[in-house]
Amino acid sequence: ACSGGASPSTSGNASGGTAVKGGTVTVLQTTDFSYLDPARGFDGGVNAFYRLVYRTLITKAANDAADPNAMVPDLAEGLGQVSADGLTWTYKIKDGVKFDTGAPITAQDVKFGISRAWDPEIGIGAPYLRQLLATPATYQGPYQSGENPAIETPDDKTVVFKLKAPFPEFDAVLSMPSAVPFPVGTGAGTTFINDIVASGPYDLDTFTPGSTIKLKRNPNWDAATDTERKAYPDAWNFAIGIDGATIDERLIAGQGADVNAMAGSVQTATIARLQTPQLQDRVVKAPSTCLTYVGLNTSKKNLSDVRVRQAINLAVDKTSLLNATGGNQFATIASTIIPSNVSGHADYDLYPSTGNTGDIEKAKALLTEAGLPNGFTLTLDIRTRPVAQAQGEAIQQSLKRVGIDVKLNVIDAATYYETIATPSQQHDAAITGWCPDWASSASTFLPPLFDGRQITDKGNQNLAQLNDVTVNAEIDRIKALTDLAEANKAWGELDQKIMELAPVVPVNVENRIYLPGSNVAGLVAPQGDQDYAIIGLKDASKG
Amino acid sequence: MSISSTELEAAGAPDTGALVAAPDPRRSVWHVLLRDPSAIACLTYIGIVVLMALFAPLIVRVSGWGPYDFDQTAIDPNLGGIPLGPAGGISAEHWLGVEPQSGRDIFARIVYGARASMLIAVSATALTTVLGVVFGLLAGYFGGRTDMVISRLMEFLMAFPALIFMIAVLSALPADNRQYLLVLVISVFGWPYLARIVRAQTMSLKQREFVEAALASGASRTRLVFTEILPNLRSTILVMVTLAVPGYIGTEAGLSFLGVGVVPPTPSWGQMISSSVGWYSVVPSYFLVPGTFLALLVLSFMVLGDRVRSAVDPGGR
Amino acid sequence: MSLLRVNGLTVKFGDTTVVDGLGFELPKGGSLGIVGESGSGKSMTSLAVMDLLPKGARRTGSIVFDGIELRGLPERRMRTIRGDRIAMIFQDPLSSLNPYYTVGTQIAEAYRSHRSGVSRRAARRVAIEAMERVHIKEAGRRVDDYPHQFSGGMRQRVMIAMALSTEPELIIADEPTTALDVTVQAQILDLLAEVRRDTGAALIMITHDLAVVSEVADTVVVMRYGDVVETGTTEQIFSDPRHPYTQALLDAVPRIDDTIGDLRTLGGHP
Amino acid sequence: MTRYLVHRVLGMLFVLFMVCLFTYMVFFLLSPDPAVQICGKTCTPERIDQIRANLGLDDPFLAQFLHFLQGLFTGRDYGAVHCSAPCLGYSFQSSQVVTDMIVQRLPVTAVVAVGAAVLWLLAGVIGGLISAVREGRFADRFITALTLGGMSVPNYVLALALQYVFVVQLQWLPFPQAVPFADDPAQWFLNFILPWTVLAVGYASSYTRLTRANVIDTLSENFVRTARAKGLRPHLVWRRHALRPALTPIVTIAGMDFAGLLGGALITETVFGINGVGKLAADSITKNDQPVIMAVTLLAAFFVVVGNMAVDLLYSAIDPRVRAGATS
Amino acid sequence: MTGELLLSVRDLVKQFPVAGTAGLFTPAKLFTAVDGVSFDLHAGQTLALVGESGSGKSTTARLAARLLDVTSGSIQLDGQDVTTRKGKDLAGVRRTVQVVFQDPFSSLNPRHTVERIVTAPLLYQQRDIPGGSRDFTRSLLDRVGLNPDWLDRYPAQFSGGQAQRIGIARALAIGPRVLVCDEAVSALDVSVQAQIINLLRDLQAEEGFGCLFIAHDLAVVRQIATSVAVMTAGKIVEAGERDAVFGDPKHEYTRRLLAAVPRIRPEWEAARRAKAAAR
Ligand SMILES: Nc1ncnc2c1ncn2[C@@H]1O[C@H](COP(=O)(O)OP(=O)(O)OP(=O)(O)O)[C@@H](O)[C@H]1O
Ligand SMILES: Nc1ncnc2c1ncn2[C@@H]1O[C@H](COP(=O)(O)OP(=O)(O)OP(=O)(O)O)[C@@H](O)[C@H]1O
Ligand SMILES: [Mg+2]
Ligand SMILES: [Mg+2]
Ligand code: NI
Repeated sequence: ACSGGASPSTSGNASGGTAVKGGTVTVLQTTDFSYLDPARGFDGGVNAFYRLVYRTLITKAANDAADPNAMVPDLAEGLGQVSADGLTWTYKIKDGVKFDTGAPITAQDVKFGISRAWDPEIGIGAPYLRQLLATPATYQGPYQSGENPAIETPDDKTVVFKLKAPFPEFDAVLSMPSAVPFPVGTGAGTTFINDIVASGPYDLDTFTPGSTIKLKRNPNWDAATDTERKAYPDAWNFAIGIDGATIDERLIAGQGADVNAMAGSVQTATIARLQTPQLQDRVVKAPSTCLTYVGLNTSKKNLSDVRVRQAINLAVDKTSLLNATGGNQFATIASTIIPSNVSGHADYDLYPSTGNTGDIEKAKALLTEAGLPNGFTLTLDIRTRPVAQAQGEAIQQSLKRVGIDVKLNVIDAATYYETIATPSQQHDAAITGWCPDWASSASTFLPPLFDGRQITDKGNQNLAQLNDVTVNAEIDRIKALTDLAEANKAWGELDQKIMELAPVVPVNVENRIYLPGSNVAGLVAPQGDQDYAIIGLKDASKG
Repeated sequence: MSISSTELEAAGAPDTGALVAAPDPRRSVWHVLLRDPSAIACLTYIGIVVLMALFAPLIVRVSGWGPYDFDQTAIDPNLGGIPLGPAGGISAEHWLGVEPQSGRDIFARIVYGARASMLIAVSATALTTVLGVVFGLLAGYFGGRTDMVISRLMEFLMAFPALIFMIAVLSALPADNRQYLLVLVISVFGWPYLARIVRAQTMSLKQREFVEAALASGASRTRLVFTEILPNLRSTILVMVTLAVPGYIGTEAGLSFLGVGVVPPTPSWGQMISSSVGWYSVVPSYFLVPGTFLALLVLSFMVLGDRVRSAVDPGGR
Repeated sequence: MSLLRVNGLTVKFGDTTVVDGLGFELPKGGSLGIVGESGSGKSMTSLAVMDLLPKGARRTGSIVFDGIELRGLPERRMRTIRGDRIAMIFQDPLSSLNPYYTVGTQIAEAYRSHRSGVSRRAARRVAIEAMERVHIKEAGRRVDDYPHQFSGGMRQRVMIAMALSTEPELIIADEPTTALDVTVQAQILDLLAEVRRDTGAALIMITHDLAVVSEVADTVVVMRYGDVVETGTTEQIFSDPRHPYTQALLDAVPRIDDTIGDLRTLGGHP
Repeated sequence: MTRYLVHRVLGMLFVLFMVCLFTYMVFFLLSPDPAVQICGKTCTPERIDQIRANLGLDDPFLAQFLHFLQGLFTGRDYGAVHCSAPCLGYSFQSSQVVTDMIVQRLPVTAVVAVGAAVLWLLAGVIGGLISAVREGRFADRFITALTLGGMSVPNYVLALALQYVFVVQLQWLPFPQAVPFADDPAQWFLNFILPWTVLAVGYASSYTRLTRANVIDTLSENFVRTARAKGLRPHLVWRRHALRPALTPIVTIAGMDFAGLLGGALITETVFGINGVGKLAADSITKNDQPVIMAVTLLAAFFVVVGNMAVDLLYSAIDPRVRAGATS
Repeated sequence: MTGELLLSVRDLVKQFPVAGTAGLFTPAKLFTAVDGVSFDLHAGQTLALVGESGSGKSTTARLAARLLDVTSGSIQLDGQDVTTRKGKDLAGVRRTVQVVFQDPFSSLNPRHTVERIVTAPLLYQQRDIPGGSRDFTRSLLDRVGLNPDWLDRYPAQFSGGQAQRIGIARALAIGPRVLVCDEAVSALDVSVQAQIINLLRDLQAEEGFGCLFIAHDLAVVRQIATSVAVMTAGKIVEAGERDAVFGDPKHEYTRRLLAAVPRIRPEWEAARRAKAAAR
């Protein structure tokens, strides 16, 4: 149940005022963007940046749209035309869309840009295109293998995609960064590491890795062709490498040009300082689409017993975990797998307890039933990040109450995901999180985490190693549904079925708490992430 | 014809007893230290910390909260989990306040943290000292090829950017026995600094005639090194040790700050500081308490080192 | 008229008295020898005259130099006397010369600090002249050498040249030859005598070598445990010592031309 | 002299080679498969194999090490990317040639190091001199207490404290911002004041103590007594005769410390968000970007070794005794 | 000579490499510190080596005591060639030859008690200590004229002359037959010097060891030596009975050395003697 949190639409309040054209918005951030090349990067942070400089055939609706989860045409004139067998998708490109070079964006450019995803070194970004398109396994990207046979360009304006199997949500796949078009022949090797070819409203001005990225307007972007991007500011300045606490200090102080600054979510410690009315006015609280959960490795001795997993679900003190995460402003306790603002969410709680502090009696009973009245020892993998450690300690404390002795295994943040995604190195349990690639359905939420047939030796996302025939069958069934609403309802039901097997402990859904500068307008984040394309300054002459 | 001793006394011969006042080298350091108020203050503080570390479980029983016990009633879930009450939740129940987000008792964690911090610093110092003294002695005394090899090794180790390397290695290694790894890594990179000094001292001691005298007395080289030269390095080693301990306490804290220190939930002072830096403006006491304990400990060792140095070598430095 | 008169000079380190009510007198152009065994306070006496006592030392008593009472003289005025009117030569010439500067610089420095408006070049000429006066060959070239490039005897010559560059009225030599070989010692003593003949400077020679004193001094002060045990003309001290200590000391000196026999010691179990 | 030089250079090369070998070995053994990292979140075994072959990661250890060494002198190719000599490797995390990454950041680190070195040398030498000539008096005690404090406070604590006081509370200094010198020299300078100070405090403390000890030692040297006996003014005695010899060992250590800093001031750069080599190292460590960590380690070792040698040569230039010994 | 031949040294040469002269491919230049020195030492005899500083006296003494390896030449101890012995084989030499060093403080380990210092040769040579360590030390201290109760003291608690006596006690602990005294009295005051010289003379009379006495002070040498060898620049330029050398120096250098010695005017001396005798 969404016990602690308000419903998503009301909590996703926007920063007040309306944006005008002009000025420079500064974004303060701690870490550098992963890659400027959209074929490589696809994390939440860089996706928001890509939206300023790149366009794709389809894109997610603007954050201030009626349905911000929806998929809308961007370079394409409309959503995809699917063939009856569901294997061929056809798109028409709008007139007047150009690269920053002034060259029009053609079907060949779309094909070329997408084909880059097959290059073994470049195409390390979003995987869906590679998984879905009927491209031969030997294809090595445009630089090595030339044309991609799965994409056809009958004319300059038409792109046709051939799929291996039907995928009703193919439009969403084309909204991924790896679908960005590039002029044919560009971007080999490391070219786009330090440079870009812009198709969006902004173009790279200066770039100092690890330090600054400045964007200026792309004169060849025509607002008339773009319904989703407002592109209010004349320039963007991304200041990188600033300590998180310093960012918060600057935003709170709001000195000089910092009134035009914004940043990612504030630090936990900062929340207590945001209680003044002036600051409260600026705060934007945005529940994310990401679930923090504990994966219980069902292939391990004690955890293979569903009663033990249920007992753990009952015993965990989600309130102390919530506090360890940052308290109820910073997160919302989760009882389901699909977070509330991802389409398909259904409300239920199979393992309730008073105050969400855990039901020790029931848990003990289940453990006794499972033949473990004195508990057992469990190794929990955690990242070196402070939050993860705090969460691990909270789990350790709460499971101690039912006799389960939790050993914390700290793994370096850099190798954490790799380690737990390798079944041979994975321990009993792990704290991790999952965000859907698109929030318009749960198809990127449940299948990657619980499809038993996707368990691999390396890069395994099914941490629970759950391989349940009925779950697998249900996944196949829902994926084939072409009616999105129907599918979403089915995902919600599947969510509950999976939780009956208790392969994971849903912990909480983090909120993002943004504190934009007082002159920044248009910050709306219904799914947690910011949409730079609709942000601007209230007064362009300030700062 | 010689002058009688009475005449000598008449001429004002000093009583031979006056010479007895010359210090007994074994006791003088203690004597000097125990007469120095600042040294006593430092020793007292160090003593308290050591006692805290030794009797942590007993102390915690008295104070009522264990270092790992969560106390949800002491924190405010609405404000990011900051401690309830003024000054970081300092109260009769939680003597030094509580940790934000978990409500763990800071006093208990300080007491247990002293364990980890002291253990690491002291064992690293012990290990470095053994390595440094043995290698320094060998290089300094035998010279030639032995010196060449050891000096190259030291140069090699000192050329490493120790911090970068330590972090890289520690973060890549499994965290299971982090404490031992910390000690090992710190020592491996730390001993050359002591060895260099021991080597130089040995080289100059080697020139002293008593070494030649021992040789002429028929001492073997090993005995010579360990029974004639080593005792003369005592004051150097003593000073180095008192200066090494705060250094390693700092190193441990720094490594913990950078996220490669002791593994949770074990507290160490460095770990406590590192987790509190983000809160310094919101819950200052959370940051100040371990910070003060640490800075005072380091300061105490430094001052003590200083005093020891002037006690063993009243002439200069 | 006396050039230097010391009266009731006492030097204390805390509670220990190292020079105790010492007094002596030295006429212009005269030479005084201070003898006594190690630790008897000879060096402290000379440093007390120069106001160069180490930290922690306190002096009382009176020191009158050419009619000026040196005790209580402000440091600024003392500086004008030090090195200019009274110059000092120390025992160990290597450690007494700064290894980082050429000998020329160091000699010139002494000169320039007392003669205002002297150009570097002029001071250098003075340094070369001073070096020539102490018989350093090729002084013009060696003036740019560093102390370690000289032998022990040469270094002591440099020290003397430094002392002479300002033509002082009084030279205090604190064991100037102890670190040197007998042959070199003889040369240096000759040189000192020569210099005094030329400039008429008075000399205080501090040493524990009685034979050296007998060759150099007109008057001798014998010290023991910070006290003067006997003062007299050289002839009187050596031919007719009054105090038993002086007698014992003279007995203990091994002589190159004396009969062989038991050396007289100062007796007793040391 | 030539023999000495040749010996030194050979020794230096040997140490650098050992550092290379050891670092490479450690990271070779500890490192998780770089190919997996390159391959990203979603990856197939075939792609991993392909990347391994492309980057020469499937060669045995020795071959890889030789390639690395060779790259240092002749450059090498990583797939389609060329890395010209001296090639320090290819970052798998950011797909950049490491040499470029370092070249970009080294000037920043140099600015940090030079500024801090100037500060700490000035403060250390002046403080030490004052402390020494006023030994036991109030000024000495005060300075000694300061230095002990300066050495006891961890620099990250100091950094945060100074930032809180001077930037947040008093607003005397702006929040650090990456401004190129050419754009706004004043702002550029203000940005560096805190990092310089924080870095300098620790060093200045130990330099003060060192200078003090050395000056006290030289003050008791006979030649200082000689200088005083010449009637020199006290400031001349202290400056020329006491300080100069006392500085020789300090120059030696300063050279090494400065060289060490060129390898990056990890904590300070991280806390103040200065985009230098130290921050690069810290970032690479959190990203487990082995080639970059390795390159930074090597670079730092290189600076230390070269600095060491430079100091040795400098030493013979500033100490006439050594000078004569070396040239004869 | 009076007693049996103990030590016989022939054509001793010692060369040291000169620092900083080594070329890249050429070895360092060699400096010959001792250049063809020969002498014999008999029991009961005191052979003095004199000469200016740096003439190679100490080096000769160290070679003779086998503390340094020779470059060439031979050393015979008790008729046995010990020139090239090394390590354990040197035990015989250590048992026969003992050394008293110049600086009394530098030659005593400041961290050891008198007892430990004095019994060190026995300890190192793994010999039994006759009558137990404490009693043995007491008797030894008594022999060199020190208070036997001081055996638990440290060197810093003694004066120079006392410390030098401890050094002598140590050398005597194993009853050596050759005693090498390298400037054993140079660091001492005249009065103390006289005591030590007397002590050495007395001990030699009792025990009959041969003594190689190094000094640069000719006056001291004249008091103690039976024969004298004058060294300059690594060579012995003149050797012979004491009175022969002092009374009728043959070599130019010896004459220069003698002439340079400062003297108290003989007439003053005579006057003093006369007065003293009268008292
Ligand atoms: N800094 C000091 N503190 C305390 N006592 C000192 C200090 N310097 C010298 N003394 C003492 O003062 C006494 C006289 O010393 P001084 O140097 O004058 O003797 P000296 O006659 O010159 O002896 P030497 O022949 O060895 O040079 C000695 O007993 C010495 O121990
Ligand atoms: N280990 C060594 N290495 C190089 N040269 C040495 C060494 N030992 C002695 N020498 C040189 O050999 C020469 C003779 O030295 P030695 O010590 O025997 O002289 P000495 O006659 O004892 O002089 P002094 O009277 O000063 O003690 C000197 O020039 C000295 O510099
Ligand atoms: Mg003296
Ligand atoms: Mg000698
Ligand atoms: Ni809900």
